[in-house]
Amino acid sequence: MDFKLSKEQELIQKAAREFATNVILPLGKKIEQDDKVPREIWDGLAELGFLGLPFEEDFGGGEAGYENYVLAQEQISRVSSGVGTAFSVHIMGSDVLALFGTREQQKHYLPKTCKGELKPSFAFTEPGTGSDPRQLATTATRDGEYVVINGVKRFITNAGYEGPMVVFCKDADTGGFSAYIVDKFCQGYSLSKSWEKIGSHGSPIFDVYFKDVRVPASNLLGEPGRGFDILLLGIAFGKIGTSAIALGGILAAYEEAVKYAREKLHRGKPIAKFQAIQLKIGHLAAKYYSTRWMCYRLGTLANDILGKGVQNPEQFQAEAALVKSYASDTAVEAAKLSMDVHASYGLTKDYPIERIYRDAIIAPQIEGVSDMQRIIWANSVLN
Amino acid sequence: MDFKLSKEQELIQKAAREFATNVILPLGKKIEQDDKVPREIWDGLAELGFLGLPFEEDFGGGEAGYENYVLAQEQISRVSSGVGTAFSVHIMGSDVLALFGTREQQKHYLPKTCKGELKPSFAFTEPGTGSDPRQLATTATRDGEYVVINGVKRFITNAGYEGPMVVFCKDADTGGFSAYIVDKFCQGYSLSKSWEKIGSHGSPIFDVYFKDVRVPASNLLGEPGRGFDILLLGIAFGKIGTSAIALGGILAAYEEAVKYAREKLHRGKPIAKFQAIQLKIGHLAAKYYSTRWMCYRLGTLANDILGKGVQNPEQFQAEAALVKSYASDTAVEAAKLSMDVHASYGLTKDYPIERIYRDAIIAPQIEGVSDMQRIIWANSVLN
Amino acid sequence: MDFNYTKEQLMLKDSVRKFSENEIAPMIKWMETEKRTPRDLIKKIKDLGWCGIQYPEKYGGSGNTYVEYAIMQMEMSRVYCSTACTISVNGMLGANIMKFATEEQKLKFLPEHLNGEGIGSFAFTEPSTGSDPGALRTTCVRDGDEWVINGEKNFITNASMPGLMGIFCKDAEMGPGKCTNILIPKGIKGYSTPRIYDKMGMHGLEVCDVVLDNVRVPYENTTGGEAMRGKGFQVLLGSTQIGKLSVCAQAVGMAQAALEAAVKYSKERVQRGKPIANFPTIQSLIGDMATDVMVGHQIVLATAFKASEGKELAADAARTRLFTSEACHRVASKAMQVMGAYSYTTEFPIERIFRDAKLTEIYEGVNEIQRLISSTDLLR
Amino acid sequence: MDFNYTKEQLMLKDSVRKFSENEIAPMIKWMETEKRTPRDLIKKIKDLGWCGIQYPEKYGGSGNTYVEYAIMQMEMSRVYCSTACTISVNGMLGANIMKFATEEQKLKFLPEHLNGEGIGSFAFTEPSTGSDPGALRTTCVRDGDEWVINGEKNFITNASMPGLMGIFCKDAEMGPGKCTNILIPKGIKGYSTPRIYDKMGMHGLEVCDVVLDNVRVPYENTTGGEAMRGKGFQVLLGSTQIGKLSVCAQAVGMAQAALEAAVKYSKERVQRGKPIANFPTIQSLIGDMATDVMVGHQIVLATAFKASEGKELAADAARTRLFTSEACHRVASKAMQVMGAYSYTTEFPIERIFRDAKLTEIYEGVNEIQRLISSTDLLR
Repeated sequence: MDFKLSKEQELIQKAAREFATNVILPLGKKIEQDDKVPREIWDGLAELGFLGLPFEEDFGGGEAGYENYVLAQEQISRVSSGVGTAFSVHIMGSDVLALFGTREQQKHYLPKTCKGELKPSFAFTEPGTGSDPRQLATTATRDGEYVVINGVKRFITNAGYEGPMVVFCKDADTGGFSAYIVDKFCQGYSLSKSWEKIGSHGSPIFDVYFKDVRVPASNLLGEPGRGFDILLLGIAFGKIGTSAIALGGILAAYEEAVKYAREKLHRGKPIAKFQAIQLKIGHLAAKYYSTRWMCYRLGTLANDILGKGVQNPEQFQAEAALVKSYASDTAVEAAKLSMDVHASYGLTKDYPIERIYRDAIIAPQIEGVSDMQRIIWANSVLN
Repeated sequence: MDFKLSKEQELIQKAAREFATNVILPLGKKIEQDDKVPREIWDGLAELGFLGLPFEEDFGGGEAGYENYVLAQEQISRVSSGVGTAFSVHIMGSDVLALFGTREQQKHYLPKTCKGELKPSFAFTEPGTGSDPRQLATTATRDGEYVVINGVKRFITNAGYEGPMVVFCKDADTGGFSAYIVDKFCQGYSLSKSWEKIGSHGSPIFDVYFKDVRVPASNLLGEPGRGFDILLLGIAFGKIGTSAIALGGILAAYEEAVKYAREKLHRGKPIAKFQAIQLKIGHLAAKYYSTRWMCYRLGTLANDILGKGVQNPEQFQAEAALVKSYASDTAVEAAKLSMDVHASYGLTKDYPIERIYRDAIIAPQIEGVSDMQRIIWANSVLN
Repeated sequence: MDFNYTKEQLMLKDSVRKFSENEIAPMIKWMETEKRTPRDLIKKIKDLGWCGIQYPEKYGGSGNTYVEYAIMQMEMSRVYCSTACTISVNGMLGANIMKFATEEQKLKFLPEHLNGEGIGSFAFTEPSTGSDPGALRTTCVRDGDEWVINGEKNFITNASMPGLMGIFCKDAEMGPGKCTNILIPKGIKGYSTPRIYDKMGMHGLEVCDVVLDNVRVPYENTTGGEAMRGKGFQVLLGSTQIGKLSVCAQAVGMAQAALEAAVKYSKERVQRGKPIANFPTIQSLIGDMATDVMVGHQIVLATAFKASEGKELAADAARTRLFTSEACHRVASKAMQVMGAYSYTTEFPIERIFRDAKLTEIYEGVNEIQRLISSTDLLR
Repeated sequence: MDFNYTKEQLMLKDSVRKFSENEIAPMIKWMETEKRTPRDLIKKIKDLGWCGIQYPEKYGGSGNTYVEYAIMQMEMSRVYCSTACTISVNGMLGANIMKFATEEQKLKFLPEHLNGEGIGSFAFTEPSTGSDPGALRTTCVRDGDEWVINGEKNFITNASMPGLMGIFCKDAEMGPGKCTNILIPKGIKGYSTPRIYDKMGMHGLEVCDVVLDNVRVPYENTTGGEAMRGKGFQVLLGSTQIGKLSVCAQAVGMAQAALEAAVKYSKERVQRGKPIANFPTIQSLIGDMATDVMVGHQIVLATAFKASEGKELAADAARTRLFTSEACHRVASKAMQVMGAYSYTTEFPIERIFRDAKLTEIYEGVNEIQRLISSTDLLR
């Protein structure tokens, strides 16, 4: 065991922190208002190599290990959970291609996703489905060398950018469950207006409509009928990102509380002198420290899967579920504690905690509600 | 960063777990009844090298690094927090000698403590004092080449064994605050009967009376008047042990819940099939995983202090405070959750959770109540 | 709406407090060590009429309501929860008789049950039942004018003491899954309690395994007579109300005690030259504890009132139970924080309260079940 | 004790519910977008007499108690908390006038304040005051028959709307640390609101900074007249009771709304072929939420009753506030868990409730302060 960051890890963490502070932070208000990630941020992420961080150098990736991705994502999400979410889904979509794609598919997409020219999406959820694939209503129907996709996907991130979308469908002929790669904005692809939501502005979510979308049958991802394996592992990889976003939120809540406590005067002395405030700072710190090692460790576990052939992913999937639920629930608690340090001022748009608080509440609800994650873990140890 | 246990670490963990299961566990009932650690357990700990684990090989120690101590302590406390506490105070007392003793003092005591022939104690608390050394009423009065100690110390662990006791006193002449090494059971040393308490049976605590106890002036530990530095760092090292004991309690609560959930039938199926139980198992797991990395990491931090000269211990002390409060509070929550899985049966002496629950509640109260720990941390970041 | 105690209620509260402090408190050490319920203490309580508070006078009760009952339970538990629990289990059996027995049975059994020497038991649980009456294995078989009962019961409170027991038996003659409740005098031939549990807390409460080996009682001891035969499940549900209400009141009483202990300690314990009651961290803990106690007290009274009005109470009682038992746990834990290391010595009552309190989250249905029940009226 | 609603109370509850659903609900989208309080909506509420519930009839009130007031606040907040809060701030100023003003002032100001066009404000907070009246910088200086007021106030609710404002000023003439409360008509010469806050929630509530630049009002506008001059701190404390009670009622109202939203969603949302209301994890969440709502509702009524009896209430009100605000947060969070990703879209009310609810833990004194106040009567 070694809890010290390596030189490389320190550099990545530092680069991400500086980028977040110098580039993202000044654009914060704009991100909140426009509800999208500004071009210069995407460019910056690409330039720093973050958009391809864990992937093969052959594709222009950094081969840097997922703990580095966690370090970068944490620092970015500290400043903007919206940017973090767009980044996270970008990586998650790429993960799935890197894990399950043929060499051809990877060569076709990954060099461009690593450069940020294409931005992947991951489309499972539908209006009528929760986490159960048997409820899927989107169908893929074989038509010669093509498959024809029809249906609606809900709450899809990055759906408004060019790039590959991994779409989970029911095969009309076999009743099986498969994943296909669809190029966004192809014929028959269209979007709803984005959903209005409480937070994570910058990463709008859409309903996506597929009307007779035709893709080559070779766009099948992985084996036919094995969509469930892709879904489970893809979601588990996605949880690396959502956990790191939550961790960034906890860090932000903690740092903002410390900053405010030092600055804000009450009867002539900083509120940092009051024990009630100190206790909250202590609790916030414990929340941060207890969560961070779980998140970093989850990153290192992913390194044992990507590129090593996908064998026995169950333990990784279970731990991803555990970490995600813990981190996201803790983020909500941390935001609340920090808000309590800020009191009335925290409710105004003058301080970032207002945004941090709105952003945090989302985390337990997405990519699997927290209770479901705990049940996944429990089944892994109880069976 | 690396979250994998090394070969050595795995061996120590395994040895501790086997010793706990094969030797301590069968003695559990006896420990509860007699309220002391049986001889064969002390012998076993010594034989495994655990009583000198982090100390210099020259003294018969293992030079193994504190993370190994945490791994061993966790496994032992999983089965008996009483044994764990006696073990912890043994190490803590040795720590203080290793950190602040002269080479002579170390040579005199450490070889014997590493072998378990002597068992150190650490005596700060008094009936009239909380955590404030200015309230000390125990005095050390110089008399030629001797100092004469008078006073009462409260809640002292391992006070009933032969060995050195580090006693914090007010110097009668200077008003300063110094630590002296007293050989237990010397002339003028006596004990109350042990306190009856809710848990941690096996490590009785005593009030210790010093009536004109004479020790050579050379038994001064560290510099005269610098007792506070010794106290702070000694307590911080002690928190490595208390955190690991709490971690062991969490592990026990978690494992017992899993075991019970699989065994106990309700309407013909194991209660492990019920979601309410699964959720609790998930929460328990998160409590364990979030705590363990903090505890292991705290161990590695201590390695940077012992033997490296005591410089800037503040960061270590603050993190020790943070980890101790988190681990001990979490242990209480975990015991409660596990008890809830057991329901009525858990209240009987038929299952270990009854003991785990009673043991856990102690942790937040000793070696600094949890709130005080959070305030220590907060001051480290707010100032 | 009127939230004030009446004069009579205040008097009752005061009497129970005085009795508990003067008569129960001095026995606690003995009960904690011997793990027995003193028979004469129970007799004294019965003589005061507190086992019959909520029963009509014609059956030997004092004609009051569950509000008075809850006040009594809270005050007694403030001093020693085990004793209050001994009494409340008597009340559960009493509630079944009151609700389901024939008029003749009521007149025959209740006066003695409420005022006599013994103390009642309520025997449902078996090794494999959980809360499922279909899984009962204790059987009753009619043999002429008698019942013959065979089987084993688990975790039965007061079973080692004389008095009446209402026992739930599988009644195969009535069809599969049917059970019947029968009143038996404890200690009768064939009745034995081979094991009294060694447990974490509630040491003043005797909880036993019961073995029934060809126990014979008159057939007319069927609770509610012929009409109720095979309807044991109804009887089972009939006492959950008072059972749950008692647990709630006990939880609040213990929380009150923990709060008082912490307040007292914080005023006496001096650090840095002043009582720790002066420190904001301590005040903050006491403030939280006082909140839980005040809210718990209020909600127990409100639920007791509703019980007295005869309203459907399942969901409300579950909610009250959830809140009060968790509040009690929080308050006891915080009291330990206030009192630091001293709290875990037996010099102070708080370690006992902490151990005893755990039961309130568990008996009469674990809190997980309460959560489900609490949702029923909204989700149906 | 009697925990039943009277017939009149039930009628009031029903009227407020209907009004809120029919008149307030349709305006919510507009208020959330425009971040303004519709003047005519407030007028309608005043016309119904709900600003005067707890005042004697001779001052234009309807002669009821705080219990009725709390019922009104709970029901209104169930639909939209901002509007209830607009009304409750009016009530805080009203409480001050009722408690401290001279009979002449009461007769002059209250009928209009309770029934007229405007809506009241309560102006204490300044950039550096926190809750410390000694730190006030807004000054009042007597100039013959007039007061001259200069300074700046922060976070003042309703300040951008016409009506009366009770303003706390440093009154140097009366000695150091003294402050005086003065009634001024908002919008008078020299009065301006340069900033309306952009905030996380409570968008239907206008919260402003106020600048007072040589504002002149008659000297006789001193609340309570000459006798109360320099006693502003007493006046400040005089309104905390209704202020805190309002927050509690608002918290419970919102919690009730969150519970209802979650229940509705769970019955409609189908997964694996059945409504999620059938899943134990969902039932368990709803069960917890229902507990908090029931307990919160009960404790608000009990505290309101105590307020009506004129009892010393500081500690009890703090406890009620602590419990209800934290309960509201828990319930809103759990509702989001029930509703999953949908809960954070603006299609459902729950994301608004979650944002609005946070205020209840903060205003009228953050919960940390409530913890300390809650301990005072025990530790003194």
